[in-house]
Amino acid sequence: MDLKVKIGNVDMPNPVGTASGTFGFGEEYGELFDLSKLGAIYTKALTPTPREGNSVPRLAETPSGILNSIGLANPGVEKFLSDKVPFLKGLQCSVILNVSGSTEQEYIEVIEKTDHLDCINGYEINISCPNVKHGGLAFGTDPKQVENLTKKLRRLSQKPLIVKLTPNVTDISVIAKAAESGGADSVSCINTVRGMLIDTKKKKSVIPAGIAGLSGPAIRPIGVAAVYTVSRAVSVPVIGLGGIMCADDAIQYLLAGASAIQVGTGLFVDPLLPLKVLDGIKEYMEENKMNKISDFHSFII
Amino acid sequence: MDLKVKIGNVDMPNPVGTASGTFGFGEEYGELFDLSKLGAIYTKALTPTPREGNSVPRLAETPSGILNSIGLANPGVEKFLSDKVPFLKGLQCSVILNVSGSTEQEYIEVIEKTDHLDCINGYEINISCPNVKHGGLAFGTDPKQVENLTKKLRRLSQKPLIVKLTPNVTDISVIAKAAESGGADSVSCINTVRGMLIDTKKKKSVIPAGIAGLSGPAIRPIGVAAVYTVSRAVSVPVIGLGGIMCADDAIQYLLAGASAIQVGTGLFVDPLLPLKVLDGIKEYMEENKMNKISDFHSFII
Amino acid sequence: MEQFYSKVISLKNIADDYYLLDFRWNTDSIPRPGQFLTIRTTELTSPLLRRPFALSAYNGETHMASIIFQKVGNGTAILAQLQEGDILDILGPLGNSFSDYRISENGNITNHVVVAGGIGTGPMLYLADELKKTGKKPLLIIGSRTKSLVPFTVLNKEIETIICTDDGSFGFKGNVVDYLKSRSELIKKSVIYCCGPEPMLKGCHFFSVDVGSKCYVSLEQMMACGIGACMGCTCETEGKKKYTRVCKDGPVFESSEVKWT
Amino acid sequence: MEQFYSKVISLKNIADDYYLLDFRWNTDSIPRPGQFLTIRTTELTSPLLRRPFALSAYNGETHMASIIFQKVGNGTAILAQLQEGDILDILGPLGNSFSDYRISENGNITNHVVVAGGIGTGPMLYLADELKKTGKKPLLIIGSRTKSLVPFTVLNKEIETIICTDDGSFGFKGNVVDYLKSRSELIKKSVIYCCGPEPMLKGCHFFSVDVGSKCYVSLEQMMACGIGACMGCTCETEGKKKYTRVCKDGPVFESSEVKWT
Ligand SMILES: Cc1cc2nc3c(=O)[nH]c(=O)nc-3n(C[C@H](O)[C@H](O)[C@H](O)COP(=O)(O)OP(=O)(O)OC[C@H]3O[C@@H](n4cnc5c(N)ncnc54)[C@H](O)[C@@H]3O)c2cc1C
Ligand SMILES: Cc1cc2nc3c(=O)[nH]c(=O)nc-3n(C[C@H](O)[C@H](O)[C@H](O)COP(=O)(O)OP(=O)(O)OC[C@H]3O[C@@H](n4cnc5c(N)ncnc54)[C@H](O)[C@@H]3O)c2cc1C
Ligand SMILES: Cc1cc2nc3c(=O)[nH]c(=O)nc-3n(C[C@H](O)[C@H](O)[C@H](O)COP(=O)(O)O)c2cc1C
Ligand SMILES: Cc1cc2nc3c(=O)[nH]c(=O)nc-3n(C[C@H](O)[C@H](O)[C@H](O)COP(=O)(O)O)c2cc1C
Ligand code: FES
Ligand code: FES
Repeated sequence: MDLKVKIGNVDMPNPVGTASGTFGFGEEYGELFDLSKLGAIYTKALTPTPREGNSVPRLAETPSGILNSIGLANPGVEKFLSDKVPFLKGLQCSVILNVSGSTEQEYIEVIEKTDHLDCINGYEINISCPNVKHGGLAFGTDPKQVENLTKKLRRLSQKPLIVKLTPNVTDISVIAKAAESGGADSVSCINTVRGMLIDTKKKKSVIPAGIAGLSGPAIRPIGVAAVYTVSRAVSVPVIGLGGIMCADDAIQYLLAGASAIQVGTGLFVDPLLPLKVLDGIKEYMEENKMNKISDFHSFII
Repeated sequence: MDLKVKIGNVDMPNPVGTASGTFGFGEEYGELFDLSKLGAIYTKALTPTPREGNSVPRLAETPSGILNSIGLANPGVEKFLSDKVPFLKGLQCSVILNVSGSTEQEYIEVIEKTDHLDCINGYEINISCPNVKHGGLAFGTDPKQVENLTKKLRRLSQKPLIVKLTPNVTDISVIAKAAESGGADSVSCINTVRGMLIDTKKKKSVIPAGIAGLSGPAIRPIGVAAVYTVSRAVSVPVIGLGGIMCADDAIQYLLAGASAIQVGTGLFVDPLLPLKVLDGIKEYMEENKMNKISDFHSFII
Repeated sequence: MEQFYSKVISLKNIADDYYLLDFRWNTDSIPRPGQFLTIRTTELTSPLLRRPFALSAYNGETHMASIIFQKVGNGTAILAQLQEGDILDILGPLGNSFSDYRISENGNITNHVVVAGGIGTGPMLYLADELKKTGKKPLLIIGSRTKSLVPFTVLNKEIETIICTDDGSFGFKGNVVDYLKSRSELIKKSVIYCCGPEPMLKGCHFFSVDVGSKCYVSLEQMMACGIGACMGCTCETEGKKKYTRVCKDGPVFESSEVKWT
Repeated sequence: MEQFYSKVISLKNIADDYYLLDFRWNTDSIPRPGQFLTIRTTELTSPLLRRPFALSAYNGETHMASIIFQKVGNGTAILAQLQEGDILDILGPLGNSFSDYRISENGNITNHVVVAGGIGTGPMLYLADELKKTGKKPLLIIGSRTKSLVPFTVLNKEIETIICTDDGSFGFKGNVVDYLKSRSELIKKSVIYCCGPEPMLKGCHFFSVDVGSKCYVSLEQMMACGIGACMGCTCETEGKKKYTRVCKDGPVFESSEVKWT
């Protein structure tokens, strides 16, 4: 059985990754399990300068989901290079750096300052974060901007470029195609869904920033539909995520057309979930006599 | 305490309604409780000719949500007039006819053939159903089409015109504004969210039509965010729905800016929910010394 | 039909993963064999929808009612953990019943064959009991994969009962349709009623066509409202209306009305 | 820190809505006072997140551990229904502890004032016990709204304990800060440790500033990962880093580090 997944010029050992923002830069979960068993880790978003993020509370629970408004809190490139890279250097799995910014220039800067690192195996371009005022979601909803940004970043690096899509658009396949024609090696979807929780006692949004990002099992059907739509619109590999809580959920994504998947919110509920998902995928492939991940894509859903 | 809500030229006795498609034309739930206690019922979508709807299964359960793909199954105008109107004539609450079609002409036809009925107190224009191939969602995502359709329908009737919005767009406030400038008296949101569930044993979508509509508590944060956004963009009253399962949920919608709410999927879980929601709203208003529904809109969320 | 609350009187495990749940029927409308109810399994939002179950017994004097359910997923797993005294949130009785057809169309017939398979056993026990009480001669045929799935303890000894197991571990070896065929001479003078998995229903239907008996089947479909309002639970039927609601127009249909695929 | 499974040894209702849960600590790293664990309350998806609770006792010989929790919502309602033998899914020990500060910064001090309020009681019982065992003189001050909320049965008689109730139904009438003020002469020579609602922590902090004592507080914040990865649980601190993670950099902070608002 061959579990490898090729994204751009990189072979991930298996299709199971951990979603950006839910896994830090790997150190914390590294205390709980052997990260070399993963296909890839997708880091917390990185911006050129440190960001403190939004005010608290940044989290709230909703039916089968959570809202978050972290606001891209991250150490910035410099501290990333000094504090996080030494740890990442020791890892066996692919490391995909999630890149964010308020301007095109910021995305460019992150890539320019990190492209030399061997321990970074690729970039996930976060054009879809609902939790920052400038940039983020704005980039992600206009196909022209998506294509332009992707083109500019494409010139800077040979490493795989994965464009991360938001579900908060009229037609996600249009954005996916724009990323593809800009030169993306892959697209990942979905980022969080715009959502809001109001504290009726305080008569205020629970999360001070107001609208936040919904993730977790509540949005899994939205993610699967997005992957189904996108994988029929582009020919680059699609990475699926959103609400994966067990192997069966991940298999839904693969059958819908994903070549790889990411576990996000599910980690908070079951920190060893990525390993369980990987085992479950292997078992399923055995039972169904599948030899490679692309075998998932041969069914008429 | 004044619970009345004015939508166009109609006074609804209170803000609690039942969502289109979950309540038929009222007869069935009428066996369980006294419909005159409701503010309004929103009927199943009506099209000029009968529709059988989609093939089965039409329903599936997802985490804290359900997917449906009913496909606008309805008796058509003629049978509506003969079979349903006699029942509706006897009702005290407002009756809002949910109108659907594959072409503009079909929407027009439904209104022309029903506008003379005293027992119809208004129209909810369903431009946002994800479960039909033509029309439906297509109308709902293009602001120009929304404005044009609303204008055409506006000429046909003095009754309140409520345009029902889909969350499956990049910016729901643009569509809401288009409806408003087309002459809508109100907008309701949200309709179901595009979602999909795959049966990994059969390697097929559980629902044969593929992508279906997600509703229930899973989408409540999406609905509240939509109402919050829309009510800040338009000056007509907004009707909020999506995942209301208790009075607190409904109050979230009112605080977010809604003037009225609808209970949909929640009816399936608790058939008497609308009455409980109404009682809960009254209690909340008493505790918070509110005199009228618009008092909900005086807080900075 | 009414929504009402009722305390669990008892919950018994009666076969592998099969449970018998007894409770008081706290509403006036009397539930008939084939009718069902829906139960809300949690105050939380997952599992979300109410779960439908057919009545397996009803005693008009004591107002005691029962369902038999199989633990198959999250909703029934919650029910399987109920304790005596826990509160059930019930909506019912829903749908039509075998009795409607029995009385209106087959009042004079004496021989009635009642066929049950898997989770379809509950309503057929009730129907067999009712037939017996009204002086008819029911023959109850229960099909199971294997002996450990047969709910022996809830069977009424006064009713002629045939057990069929696929693996021959008890009673007749083979499925219920095999059994029907083995006794077609007798059965063709009877009315047939069935509840169980779709292939079984289909087999019974075509058997009934062959022998020329009337046949009634109880269908299952994913349900949301359970009362006819949402159009979610349709089945394909022959005739002018392509789709019919299982929850309201059924769940019991004359087998020739159903479009078998 | 490790994820492990453990059976419920016992669950007792110890005051209005307060429960004591005992279980075996099936991992090697020893939990210290102030550290916490998270529990998954259901296999289903609602409530979704693991729930954090501080350890209220740990016995290194028997490997028995305890938490004290208050039933406030859906997650704790599920925990309150646990039966002996049910399996707990635990992640811990998490965060830092009061002991870290006690040892590194206050090793020589004899008098320690341990202040608990509401659901903050658990970790402070554990801290008082530890202080006692290491030969220090802990004074435990517990604040409650009313007498029925005081967990008398779990109090250690060998530890000097003051109960404060807001309504005066037991012990000192007033809140814990009122009590501290009433005995400021004594307390200013002590180190103060607190866990409880934010206004209480703030009051203790400003009291400590007034009398010139060191003060340590355990904070609460909504948590997702509980291990420092998601940046969801930050609190505002003084100094260069505006936000600090409560789950990893805390939950215990020197009170002067915290930005009190
Ligand atoms: C009219 C009718 C009568 C029934 N009578 C009985 C009975 O007497 N005894 C018995 O054991 N079972 C009966 N069933 C089936 C029973 O409803 C399902 O087994 C049960 O709902 C499964 O719930 P779950 O959460 O345990 O499993 P899940 O894992 O959620 O579902 C397993 C399967 O059960 C079915 N199901 C789930 N939810 C529903 C729903 N809301 N409506 C319909 N089907 C659903 C679906 O086919 C699903 O794939 C009946 C079903 C219907 C429609
Ligand atoms: C470090 C720490 C230690 C704690 N120790 C204890 C303890 O020893 N005893 C005790 O009774 N309680 C303790 N709590 C509080 C406890 O975690 C909450 O009361 C519990 O999570 C409520 O869950 P619920 O589902 O019953 O209530 P819900 O209705 O879901 O929530 C009620 C409130 O509990 C808090 N809460 C809910 N989920 C979380 C979460 N994932 N992370 C943090 N807070 C949450 C929120 O403030 C929420 O508003 C501690 C919290 C933290 C952060
Ligand atoms: C706490 C949190 C922080 C996140 N931060 C980021 C981020 O920095 N960059 C990014 O691209 N996505 C971020 N996301 C989105 C996730 O990577 C993922 O797309 C989304 O949560 C859906 O997947 P899930 O349901 O499995 O969590 C974050 C999500 C959560 C819950
Ligand atoms: C079974 C079902 C049928 C529906 N049919 C219609 C319809 O005919 N017309 C319409 O505008 N919306 C229809 N809807 C959408 C609901 O009216 C509502 O917008 C949506 O379900 C969100 O609300 P809820 O979460 O409270 O159900 C339907 C929803 C369901 C679940
Ligand atoms: S379940 Fe709603 S019509 Fe049958
Ligand atoms: S809860 Fe994730 S960093 Fe603290």
